[in-house]
Amino acid sequence: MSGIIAGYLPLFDLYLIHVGLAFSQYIVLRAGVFSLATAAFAGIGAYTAGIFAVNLGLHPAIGLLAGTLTGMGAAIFLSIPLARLRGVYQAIATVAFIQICLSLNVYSESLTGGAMGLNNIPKTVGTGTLFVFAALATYMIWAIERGRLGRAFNAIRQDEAVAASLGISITRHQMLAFAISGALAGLFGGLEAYHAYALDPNQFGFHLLITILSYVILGGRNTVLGPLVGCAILIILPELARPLAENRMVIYGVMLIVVINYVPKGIVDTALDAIRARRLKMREETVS
Amino acid sequence: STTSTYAFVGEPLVNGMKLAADEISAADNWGGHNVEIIYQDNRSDKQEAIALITRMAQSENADIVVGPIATSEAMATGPVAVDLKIPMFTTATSPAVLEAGPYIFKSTETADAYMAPVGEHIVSLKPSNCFLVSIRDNEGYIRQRNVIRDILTGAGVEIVGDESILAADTDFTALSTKIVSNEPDCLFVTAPPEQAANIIIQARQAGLDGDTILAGDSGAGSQKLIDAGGSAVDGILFPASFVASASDSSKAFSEAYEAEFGKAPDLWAATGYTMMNTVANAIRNAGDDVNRESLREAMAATKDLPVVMGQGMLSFDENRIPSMGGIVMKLEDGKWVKP
Amino acid sequence: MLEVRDLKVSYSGIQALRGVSMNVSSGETVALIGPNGAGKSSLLNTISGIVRPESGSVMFEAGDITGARAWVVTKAGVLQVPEGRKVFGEMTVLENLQVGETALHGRAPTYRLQDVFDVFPILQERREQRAGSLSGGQQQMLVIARALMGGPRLLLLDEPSLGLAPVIISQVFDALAELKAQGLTILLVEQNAHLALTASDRAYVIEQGRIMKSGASMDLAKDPEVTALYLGQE
Amino acid sequence: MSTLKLTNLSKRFGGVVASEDVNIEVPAGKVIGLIGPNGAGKTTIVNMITGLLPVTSGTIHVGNADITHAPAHEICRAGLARTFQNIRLLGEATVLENVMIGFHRHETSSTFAALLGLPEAGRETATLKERAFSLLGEFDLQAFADYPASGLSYGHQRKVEMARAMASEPDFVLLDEPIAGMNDVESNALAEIFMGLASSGKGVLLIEHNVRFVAKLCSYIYVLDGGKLISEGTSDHVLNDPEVISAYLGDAHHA
Amino acid sequence: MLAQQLLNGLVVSGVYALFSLGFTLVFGIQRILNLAHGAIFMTGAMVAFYTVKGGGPLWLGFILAILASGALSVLVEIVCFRRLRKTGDEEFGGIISSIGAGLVITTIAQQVSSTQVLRFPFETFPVVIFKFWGLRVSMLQLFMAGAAIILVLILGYYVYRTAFGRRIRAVTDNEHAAMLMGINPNFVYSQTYFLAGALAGAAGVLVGLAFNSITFLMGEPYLMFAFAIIILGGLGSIPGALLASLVFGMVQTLTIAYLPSGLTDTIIFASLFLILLVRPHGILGKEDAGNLRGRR
Ligand SMILES: Nc1ncnc2c1ncn2[C@@H]1O[C@H](COP(=O)(O)OP(=O)(O)OP(=O)(O)O)[C@@H](O)[C@H]1O
Ligand SMILES: Nc1ncnc2c1ncn2[C@@H]1O[C@H](COP(=O)(O)OP(=O)(O)OP(=O)(O)O)[C@@H](O)[C@H]1O
Ligand SMILES: [Mg+2]
Ligand SMILES: [Mg+2]
Repeated sequence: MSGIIAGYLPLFDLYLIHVGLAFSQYIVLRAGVFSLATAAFAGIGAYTAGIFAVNLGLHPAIGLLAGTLTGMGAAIFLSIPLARLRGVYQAIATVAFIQICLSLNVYSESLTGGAMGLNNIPKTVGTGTLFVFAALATYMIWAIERGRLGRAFNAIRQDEAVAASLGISITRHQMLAFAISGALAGLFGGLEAYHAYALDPNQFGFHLLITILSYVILGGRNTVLGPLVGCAILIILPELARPLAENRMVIYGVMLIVVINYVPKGIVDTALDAIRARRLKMREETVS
Repeated sequence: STTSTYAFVGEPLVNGMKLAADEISAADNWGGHNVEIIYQDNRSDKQEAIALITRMAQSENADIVVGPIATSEAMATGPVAVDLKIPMFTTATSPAVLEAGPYIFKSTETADAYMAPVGEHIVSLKPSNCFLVSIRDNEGYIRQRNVIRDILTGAGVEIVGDESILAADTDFTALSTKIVSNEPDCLFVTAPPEQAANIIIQARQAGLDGDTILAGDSGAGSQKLIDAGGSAVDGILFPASFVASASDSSKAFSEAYEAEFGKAPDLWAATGYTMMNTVANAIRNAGDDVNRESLREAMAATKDLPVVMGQGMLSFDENRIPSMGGIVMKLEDGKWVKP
Repeated sequence: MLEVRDLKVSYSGIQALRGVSMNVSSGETVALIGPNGAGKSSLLNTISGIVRPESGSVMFEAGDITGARAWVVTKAGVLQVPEGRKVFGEMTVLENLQVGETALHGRAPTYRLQDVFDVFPILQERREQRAGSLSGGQQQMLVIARALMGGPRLLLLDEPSLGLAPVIISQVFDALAELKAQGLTILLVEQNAHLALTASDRAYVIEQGRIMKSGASMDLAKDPEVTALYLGQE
Repeated sequence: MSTLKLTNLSKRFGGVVASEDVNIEVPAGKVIGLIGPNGAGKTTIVNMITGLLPVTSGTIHVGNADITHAPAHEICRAGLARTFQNIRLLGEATVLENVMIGFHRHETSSTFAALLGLPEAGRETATLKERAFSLLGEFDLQAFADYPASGLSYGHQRKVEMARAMASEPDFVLLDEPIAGMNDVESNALAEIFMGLASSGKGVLLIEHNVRFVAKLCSYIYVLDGGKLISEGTSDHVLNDPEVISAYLGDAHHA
Repeated sequence: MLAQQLLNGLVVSGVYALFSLGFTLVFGIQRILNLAHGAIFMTGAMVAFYTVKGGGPLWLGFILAILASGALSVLVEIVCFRRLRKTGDEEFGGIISSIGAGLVITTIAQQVSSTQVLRFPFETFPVVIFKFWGLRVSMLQLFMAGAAIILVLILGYYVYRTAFGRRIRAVTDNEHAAMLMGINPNFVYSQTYFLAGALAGAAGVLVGLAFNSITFLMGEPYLMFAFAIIILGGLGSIPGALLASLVFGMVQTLTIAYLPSGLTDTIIFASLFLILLVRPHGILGKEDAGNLRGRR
């Protein structure tokens, strides 16, 4: 029994790491930036942390801090040009950014290990550490959501002109969202590095981008619960489908289509909407 | 990995293993043990490979893991396997994977061993220069390129081009023009067979000289290269680890494989077949109590095991590096011959 | 010509129409007045097929158009000018008008390009301008003109005076009067009750999804309740 | 008290001259009217004042502060609020949340507190909720507080937009056709609110096509045509100006 | 060598243009990045391949490929996007939904092709090489360039000069208003997607013929580039996409020719990034009327 749990522990670890990355994606979307750069920031954080440990032999805490800071730095740097762009243009620019990071990574073999990846990273992060960081990230997102920043992000996402006319600085808030996103991605990338023994450049490419985006879309992009739930479903579901091996990708694809079409706001947001509508209806009935 | 990037290896590999397993079971040749084989797909993904190995070791109580395929995957899973004390038998080419610890075994000879004869053969043909093309997002190909490059430069052959491509590339018109404009005496391509064929076809269409020396890697010894390249790839030199017509046992294997899966076996099918046989041999030799430790020892002790690859015998040396013996082959009129 | 019977509409549970019955005869101009949120637009949208009713029926001439898709409804010549100036912003004024012809579905046009330009000369002046960069009022003129291009037999107008300068309003209503004179049937939703009652033959007063009053416009204009609620003190 | 002052304000879109040498003053405590035919350039002027369109030439001052080239959010902080001619509510948010966001400029909790979820931030959210709710009361909208804003009828959406603009407690309010789509009774209720704003010392710039409404409310009226001011003065003066009648009112109205 | 490389670049550009025009069309009409477009392109190549393999002539394969890709594209629209339109969340939803469709189509293709790299039998398209001024052009290259030009001209005429094109653009602009003008948006969408899919299918066959490798993943690199091409060319702008295809084909060919090949991607995407900085709306994209617009 404990064997079975232990066997699925890597899956739980994966969940904790991906929750962090999902929040990184969530926060920029929430602030109205269609950035997909989380995968790149995670790669930057992971490789920084990895290199700190492997090449410099530094303490993991320092590596994690460095990963967080470089992730954040890269995000702030990227936010400057991105502020000039809108919507899908931002999406494509960030995808280009990911491509650039990827090919530079493969190219600078002496530092990053190139196509071979960065190996022999000491494993210093376990489930406990991951859990603590994932919990902290969840709390921070929840706090943001309830306060001033959450309201400002909401306004910017829905209508920039309105937000600006109400005194909300769009550049400042979007840069802030970016910094948070980059820091979260860098941190969880670093955790990944110290948890996985090895890094591979392609790990932080298009596939990760899609995976993370799917978490947020599936779960919902307006409440903190969304990424938590979306991530859980998308990590558990392929496991359940494993016996169907060959058809796993078909099932995954069909699920994406069905969910986005029938539960477009994501599972959590839709559920919350339904609850709210019911409350309104009940109130209306008691009035009339 | 039966899906995604390394599917081209994974699929025939698993087929080869299944064929071997069926044959062994039919002959009741597991040394009296009841062997259960679980196939899992890591989708050419490192993290997935780690998760799977952990799960196999901890909840499925496996005694040996066959796989993963790529060096990059094996580099990642190696330390995990060593931590869990479970033998891991991978197809990774780089000897670096063995450094993780005594539980790691690899099925392929190192590039230095099997590519060297090809390099030396090229040198013996006395080209004055050579153009190299390799895949840059896979360590194995880079290593093969390095071996050839070092041998050629060592022998004073000028390298007029050293280009890299991605495993997903298909359009080589620009590359071809570049190759042709360098007028090389020799063109070495290390890439999966279809891609290698493609590069050569496109280079020919761009005007590559008919008597340019062509050379490739072990993949060039597969039927796929002939199917894909037709007459364009005629004359290519390659290292052979598996030639269907090499011996009676390899002929028998080829026929059985073709009967089962409807196509001729390639290098990887033969590798899978060989790996399963090696594991079965180790199980037979592990004694009554088959466990991870006894299996590891039995694996390491493998000597002169008859196989369908190379010169027909597989042994591990004290560093667990396998040797089967490779030879240079040449493709002539759609047939593999000794040059 | 148009016969609406016991129409009920709700949006995810919120009732907008609670059983509306009304009719419009051929050649008539009928006005619909009522406060914000009364359901005027909902009624128009249900007739034109944008919104599907919960129950009830909509008959146009002999045909049942209850719940028919909007583009099917236009085939019969029922054309709606929607609330809020929905021009095709990325297209030129001329292209907007040309798109309007789609609604003809092979029927003979009643208004040609030049006729429309005669009513709204500013559109001719701006025929190559991107419709999205027109001023609000110009856009309102464009959507009315666009509907005319579709050869309407019954024209549904949702607040055509919204955001228009007085001089343009009188132009629009002059044009409407002329259309009426030519025999076009019009169902008009209008907040400006004074204007609505002057321009129409009959009117319905709608409140909270129900018809509260109906009658000849002249009579309603004198009705003390209506004057108090909709015509202000003046 | 300060004054919102536009001096020689001009705006060109390529060849179209949307506004040319416009001079307008909105003193505190007054309701000033801005009328003119469709396309005269009224909305363009509001967009320039609030920083949504760059100014081609001329200046905009609030008191002594030059806000001609200030970014939109700083203009709000200088005390200007507006409504939009084509209603722009935050469609995904509830009515209450739409109003709450209006308070943004007066929010005091630090970014740090917001990031860490300190009690300070929570208290602020709670107060804002209360204030937004009571503001909705002034517009008779409390019953709709929890409805999604996009589901409201046109007229109600207009009022929510006004409540949102009021929430920023501006010194000057720019209203772009606030009573479009309302009947006389409803607009009279709003007239009360506008008068109240003026008497509490705010300056109001009112754009409206309902001339009776403008005449009743405004102490001073500017008339724009083709981007230029063609007339200004009290309502009696302006509405009898022959140029205004021919460009804007039409003969019918004059009678 | 430069002249030969420019010629190579031109042919590559033609393929990019065919691929990205359909993509642009869909993007223009719905603001949807149809990430299944690569899979539809691949389907075209596969259908032609299996037709030829089954003994059919190439022209039949070509026609079947165009029809099948068009039909598949329509199917994707109906299954993946039709509902999304109603919720008004195509920008995000469309990306996710089409990723799903792409996964399904490629996995099926993978199973049909047993993960093999397929190729047309030799001489399916006669290998004839013309030489002039020291340049080499194959008949296939000429055919590709010709097909690209003709299809592009037809498309341009269709969208900008016909009533149907106006209807597409009206639906793009405001679906509700378009319905009230008697336009059946579903029909318009289906036609547009058919066109887009058919173009992609044609591109798929050409690429399959030219580069000799048909795999279930063959659409991915093209998708990446098309992604960049339409952005560079400006939102849904057909001339923009053409120009951007040309730029991309050339840049790609020339970087391979003259720079260390490991850096090709970096250079292409970095230059894309720079261009976006200088012209945030792409090379031919229009500036928005106001600098601040409402969006989700
Ligand atoms: N899309 C929608 N979703 C939810 N509720 C809606 C929707 N459209 C209208 N409603 C509701 O239906 C009721 C009637 O709205 P409708 O727009 O028909 O009123 P109206 O008479 O046209 O008002 P106005 O004069 O303000 O335009 C209102 O209570 C409104 O909130
Ligand atoms: N982005 C733009 N590009 C080109 N012309 C524009 C643009 N925005 C506005 N215009 C033009 O500028 C003029 C003034 O427009 P504006 O919207 O300010 O008018 P308005 O006075 O508000 O009219 P209305 O009362 O109808 O709302 C119009 O002729 C309009 O077509
Ligand atoms: Mg209405
Ligand atoms: Mg205006």
